[in-house]
Amino acid sequence: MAVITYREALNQALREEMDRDDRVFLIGEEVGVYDGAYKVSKGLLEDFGEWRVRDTPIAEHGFSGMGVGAAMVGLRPVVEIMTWNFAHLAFDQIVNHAAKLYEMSGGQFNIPIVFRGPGGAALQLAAQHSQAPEQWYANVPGLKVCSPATPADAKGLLKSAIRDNDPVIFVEGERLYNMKGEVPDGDHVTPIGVADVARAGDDVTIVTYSKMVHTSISAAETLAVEDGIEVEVIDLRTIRPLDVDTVLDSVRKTNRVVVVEEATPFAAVGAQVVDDIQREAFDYLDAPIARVSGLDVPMPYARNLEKLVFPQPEFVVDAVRHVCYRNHSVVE
Amino acid sequence: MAVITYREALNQALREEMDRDDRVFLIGEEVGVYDGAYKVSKGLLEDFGEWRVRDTPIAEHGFSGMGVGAAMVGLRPVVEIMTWNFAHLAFDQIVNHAAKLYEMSGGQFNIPIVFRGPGGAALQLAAQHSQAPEQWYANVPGLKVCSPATPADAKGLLKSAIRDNDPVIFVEGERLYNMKGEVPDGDHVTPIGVADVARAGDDVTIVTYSKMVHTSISAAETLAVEDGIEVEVIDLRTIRPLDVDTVLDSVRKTNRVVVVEEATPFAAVGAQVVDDIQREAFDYLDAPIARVSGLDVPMPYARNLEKLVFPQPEFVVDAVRHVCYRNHSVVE
Amino acid sequence: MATSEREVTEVGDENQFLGLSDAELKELLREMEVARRFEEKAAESYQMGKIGGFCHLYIGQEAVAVGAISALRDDDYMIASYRSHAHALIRGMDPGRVMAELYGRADGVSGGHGGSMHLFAKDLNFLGGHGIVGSHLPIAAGVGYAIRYRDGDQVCLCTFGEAAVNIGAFHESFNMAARWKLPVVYLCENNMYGMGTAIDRVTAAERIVQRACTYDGMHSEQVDGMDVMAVRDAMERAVAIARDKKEPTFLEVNTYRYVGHSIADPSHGVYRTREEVEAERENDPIISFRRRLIDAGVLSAEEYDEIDQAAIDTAEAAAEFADNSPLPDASEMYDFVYADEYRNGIDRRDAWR
Amino acid sequence: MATSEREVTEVGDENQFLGLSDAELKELLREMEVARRFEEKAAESYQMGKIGGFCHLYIGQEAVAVGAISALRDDDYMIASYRSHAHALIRGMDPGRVMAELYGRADGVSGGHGGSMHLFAKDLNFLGGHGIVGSHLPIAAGVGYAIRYRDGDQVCLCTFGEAAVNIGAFHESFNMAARWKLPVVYLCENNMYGMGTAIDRVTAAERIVQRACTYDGMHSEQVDGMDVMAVRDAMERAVAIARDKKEPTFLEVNTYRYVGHSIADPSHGVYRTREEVEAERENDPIISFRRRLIDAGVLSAEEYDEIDQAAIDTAEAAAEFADNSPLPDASEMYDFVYADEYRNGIDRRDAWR
Ligand SMILES: Cc1ncc(C[n+]2csc(CCOP(=O)(O)OP(=O)(O)O)c2C)c(N)n1
Ligand SMILES: Cc1ncc(C[n+]2csc(CCOP(=O)(O)OP(=O)(O)O)c2C)c(N)n1
Ligand SMILES: [Mg+2]
Ligand SMILES: [Mg+2]
Repeated sequence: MAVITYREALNQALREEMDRDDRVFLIGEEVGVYDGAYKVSKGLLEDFGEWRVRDTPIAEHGFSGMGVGAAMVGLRPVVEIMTWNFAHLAFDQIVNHAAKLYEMSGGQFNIPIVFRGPGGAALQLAAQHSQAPEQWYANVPGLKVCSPATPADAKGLLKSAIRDNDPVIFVEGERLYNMKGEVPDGDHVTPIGVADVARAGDDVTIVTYSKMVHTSISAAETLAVEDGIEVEVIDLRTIRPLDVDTVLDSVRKTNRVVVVEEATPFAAVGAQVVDDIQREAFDYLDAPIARVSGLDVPMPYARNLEKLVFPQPEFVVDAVRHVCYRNHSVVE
Repeated sequence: MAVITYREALNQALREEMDRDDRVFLIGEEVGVYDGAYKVSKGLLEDFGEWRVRDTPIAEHGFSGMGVGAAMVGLRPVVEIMTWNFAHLAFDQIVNHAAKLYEMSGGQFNIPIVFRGPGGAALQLAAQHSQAPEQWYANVPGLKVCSPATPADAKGLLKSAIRDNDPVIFVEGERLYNMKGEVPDGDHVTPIGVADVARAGDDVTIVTYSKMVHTSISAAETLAVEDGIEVEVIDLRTIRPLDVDTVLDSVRKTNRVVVVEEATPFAAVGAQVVDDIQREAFDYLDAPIARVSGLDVPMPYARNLEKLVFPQPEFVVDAVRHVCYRNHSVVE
Repeated sequence: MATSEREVTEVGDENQFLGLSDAELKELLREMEVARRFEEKAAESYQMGKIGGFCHLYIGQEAVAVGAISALRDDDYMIASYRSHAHALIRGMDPGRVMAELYGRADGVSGGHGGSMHLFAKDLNFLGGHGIVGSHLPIAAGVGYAIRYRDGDQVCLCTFGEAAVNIGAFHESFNMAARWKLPVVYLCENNMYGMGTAIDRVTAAERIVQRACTYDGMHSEQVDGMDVMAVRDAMERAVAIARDKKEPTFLEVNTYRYVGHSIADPSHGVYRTREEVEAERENDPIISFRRRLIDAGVLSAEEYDEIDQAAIDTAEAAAEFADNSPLPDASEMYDFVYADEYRNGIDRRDAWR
Repeated sequence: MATSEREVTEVGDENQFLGLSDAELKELLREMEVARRFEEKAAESYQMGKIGGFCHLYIGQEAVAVGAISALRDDDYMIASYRSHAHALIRGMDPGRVMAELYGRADGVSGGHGGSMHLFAKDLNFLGGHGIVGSHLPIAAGVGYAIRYRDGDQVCLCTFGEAAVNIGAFHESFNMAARWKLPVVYLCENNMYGMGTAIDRVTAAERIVQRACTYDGMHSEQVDGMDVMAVRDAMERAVAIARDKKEPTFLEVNTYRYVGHSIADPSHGVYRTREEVEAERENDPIISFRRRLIDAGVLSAEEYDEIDQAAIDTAEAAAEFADNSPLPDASEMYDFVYADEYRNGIDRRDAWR
């Protein structure tokens, strides 16, 4: 098992899938000559040539739509969205077209496409460049949504996404690209729709994904030491389809839940997780489910404000204590 | 009190606000010469002239952005989105710009703008023309979201939205335009952020909005007659800010809740309502909260399929029986 | 500057039939007739409540689709807007199955899931039937990209209304198609109105074809869309450019719709006068082509009547087929949401219903 | 065809200073100097970790903003992209407050909420600082619309990079601005690259200015952006057209950035060579304008040194001011989300934290 970065893991997934299947190609801004704005596509242009690694003009709607068109006639495009904030411009192609063509054509045209790029906050990029998009896309039937937290899952899920015959929204994390971790050798594939127990514990369940998995694990460690609370951290990995069963198994054991995500809270993925749990495990809950989300504001630029908006381990620690009815530092 | 249609109520609101404040103008496709695709702006071009009632090219991103620009320098645009399905093309202007400029400018530029048009399904318009958008926009801090169910609220809320100093997403209903109802005379204003108890009852609370208010009331009447269950129907009217207190007051009385909306379920507004209720009224709940939503599919065209996707009163009846643990017709 | 903008095409008298055989010419007329009679029948069925939703008729524009599609090879691709019943028929879809789609029936070309705006036929390389103005233009570019990716010599025909020339997707598509030399024919059916808006009221361009000038490598031509021969002629040139040179062409084809934007809309009133519509009807593309064929001795009046009657019969039979087709089965509700497994059950959240 | 496309502007020798007074000319030079020195200081502060996020410098492009903004009236509007520190300074924002914004401090022009990409000053009609490529072009059209709505005679200047000419918003804005005769000057700062992409690699147009040809009523001109006088000259024409005729103009201004796309990016390497950057540096707009002023006897070498030293001092003082400014207070977290009441408490859902 090699230890590589999340970025390298994505690069390997792209390269291996492009090697394996010559219908797979990458299209987006700066993916070629520049090796990707975040260097995820490093070296691919050189090895695969410009038809398979296509630098585009700044035209998110246009090149996303080209991806949809190519997918309709049998190619398997990977569309790099430099950051998900720019995908607002392609919302129509993703939601009105990629997601709906299979249905509208009565099952004739499935759309095997991946839209991928970093989502959420990086560091001090301010309101227009710090948005988490997964809740919008996960609302849309026809799309699948993945958001891996580790290099192993980054590689394994991206390979699955590329092989999947449906459109997949693939949300990476700029703050994760440099993260290192073990990645199994060989053709490592993580199935879509299966959550992972990232940390086992009996007292409280944290349901989370992406960057917040690490925030949650760090909170869990604090809680183990300071409070003797053993937290089970469920990394959803895939948001749609949501692996409710893995979540429920944990909740039935712990009876207490905190949902952690960096998105703004209103009608975010966390709200759906709460809904699923209360519906299917109502009698197992010993306390209301708590949510830790990004604050309900457009992301401010200033460092100190950003830190308050973006969930920190301390906030998660507080929330866990809260659902355990322990003293905690914040007054309700 | 005059009895007028929802369409006429909107027309009155526009006309009265344009009369009252010469900074208010209407811009969008077909709003002028054609009187609006759904005739909401009937007669306004004639009375206010082309600078205040502007027919645009098909360019949702562009004319929405023009609205934002005009709002930055002191006008108060009402942007008609012919149907909310086309606003996917303007998602960037609404989410990245209208919603965020006040924050990004440190409070210098607020954006007094209304984006309005019909949302959700009409009749057999198929997948691209039948989408409910409110859950996406309600996730975005900086936006307010209204969705009136009656002519009175259509008028009252649109007037409030136009007078509001923040961007307001105003979701009407094509299926509601012909609906008639009493509208108070004079300067009738409905405040943003205040829900309405559309029907009083002690046994179960239905939380809903827009078209589904009528579906829910119709279900409530069936339940009163057939089951002796008295349902309280809360019409949210505004989705963001959500009037949680009115919801909680009802829930603390009834202890049973069904949330009804036409949107697809995953991370929709209903999920947020569930989250708020379970957090703030956990100990009052005698049963898991049930949700009735649009089915989790892109809307099919065929009449019979559409009817199964779009919530019908019978589905709501079943759901209420379900939370009352009465026999109901659907097996789990 | 854009490559070679040609002026309005006029097919010279010497070669007014472009070397087509009599049979081929009659086939074009037949296709126009079928398209017309089909739409008339659809209007009737709509009024009877058998068709739901929007229904955009093509009456008046038949020469465009017939002239253009007849220049394609079987393995070429095409993609269209919501106003595309005729395109579907001409491309070869069964009229009964197209009508069944309008009726929302199981035998519809999209299984009743798409409806009037969303006709698809994978076996004919017919990629829809799209409802968002302008958004299928990038999709067409993607098809062109795929053709070049595979080193194919196919062409992709993309038809759309003139109101689409002011939307961003138009610009993004044209730039990429021209820059990467994609074999796409972008055919704008300029019927002068987008719903109730006359195109010049919202367009800063005297001629639509002028939109090509900013894209180096985009060929362009303005064509009389009431003359099926002119359309066919221009289309042949555009197809040759795409197939041989891998370069895109923008065709502005001038036409007119005799009916309202959709069946629910009046054909005239606020945005255009009855007189205008009546004057335009004088140029009926079917009548004029019929006349030309008769004048040239290609067609007899009797033959025409046969063609017409056959078209009427086809439309009637299509409606009857649609009427007899069952509604889609509710059990297939979730079948076309995902092609692959959806772990955990797509219907799980809906199941308690 | 678009109205009056002019060829590259060259200001004739006879009137090389456009009738500006010595004081005015020195002011232009001073502004360029301040812009340059400010950016150099910002780069230093960024390396020291005092500035976060992205930080896009303007070094090399100073003649563009100075030439253009100097032609505006105080009550005109302007709006820019994320690369706009210089624009903010030249328009009159206090350098200390601009630097404080980059530092994310309470005294920043946007209260520390916007950062380097989002500078705003309502009192200067400076409408930002925008981060989404192309999306501020429709906003500028809306400002032009508001001007005409009120029958004003202001102008709106909208600056953006050349990579924005391929996005849909560009097309939609240009069409509407031209069709409705909106008094907007669309000024494209063509520095040849959008991040690491040479513009010609992704653009089907030999010259960017050619993009205007499709919009009747859109004036256009290509301008040497390394010559502040040429920019000023062209801008005066464009402003006059906007103010008097209410018509928009598209200016392609050719320039170059000497540094990387943002501070974190290398100035050369994969997408351009060191030699290219060095050759371009030979045309430094500040050095050449200084030389011209000295040659013409408008400026002495000593005066220049004073201007330069003052610019350095300004930048230093700005950094010191920023350093001493407090962080924004956490209590204002929810202050700039809604201007009006948010019933029920915007912080309610976050409150238990
Ligand atoms: C992006 C978008 N905006 C608005 C609409 C509503 N709409 C449907 S058709 C139409 C007019 C289109 O006119 P044109 O492109 O000329 O085609 P025609 O109907 O004349 O064939 C409009 C505005 C839409 N479908 N998509
Ligand atoms: C819609 C959108 N896509 C991508 C980006 C990422 N991005 C930021 S700047 C930039 C290059 C812009 O180049 P140009 O317009 O030439 O301006 P310059 O940076 O040269 O001043 C890109 C791709 C963005 N901000 N917005
Ligand atoms: Mg038209
Ligand atoms: Mg540039």
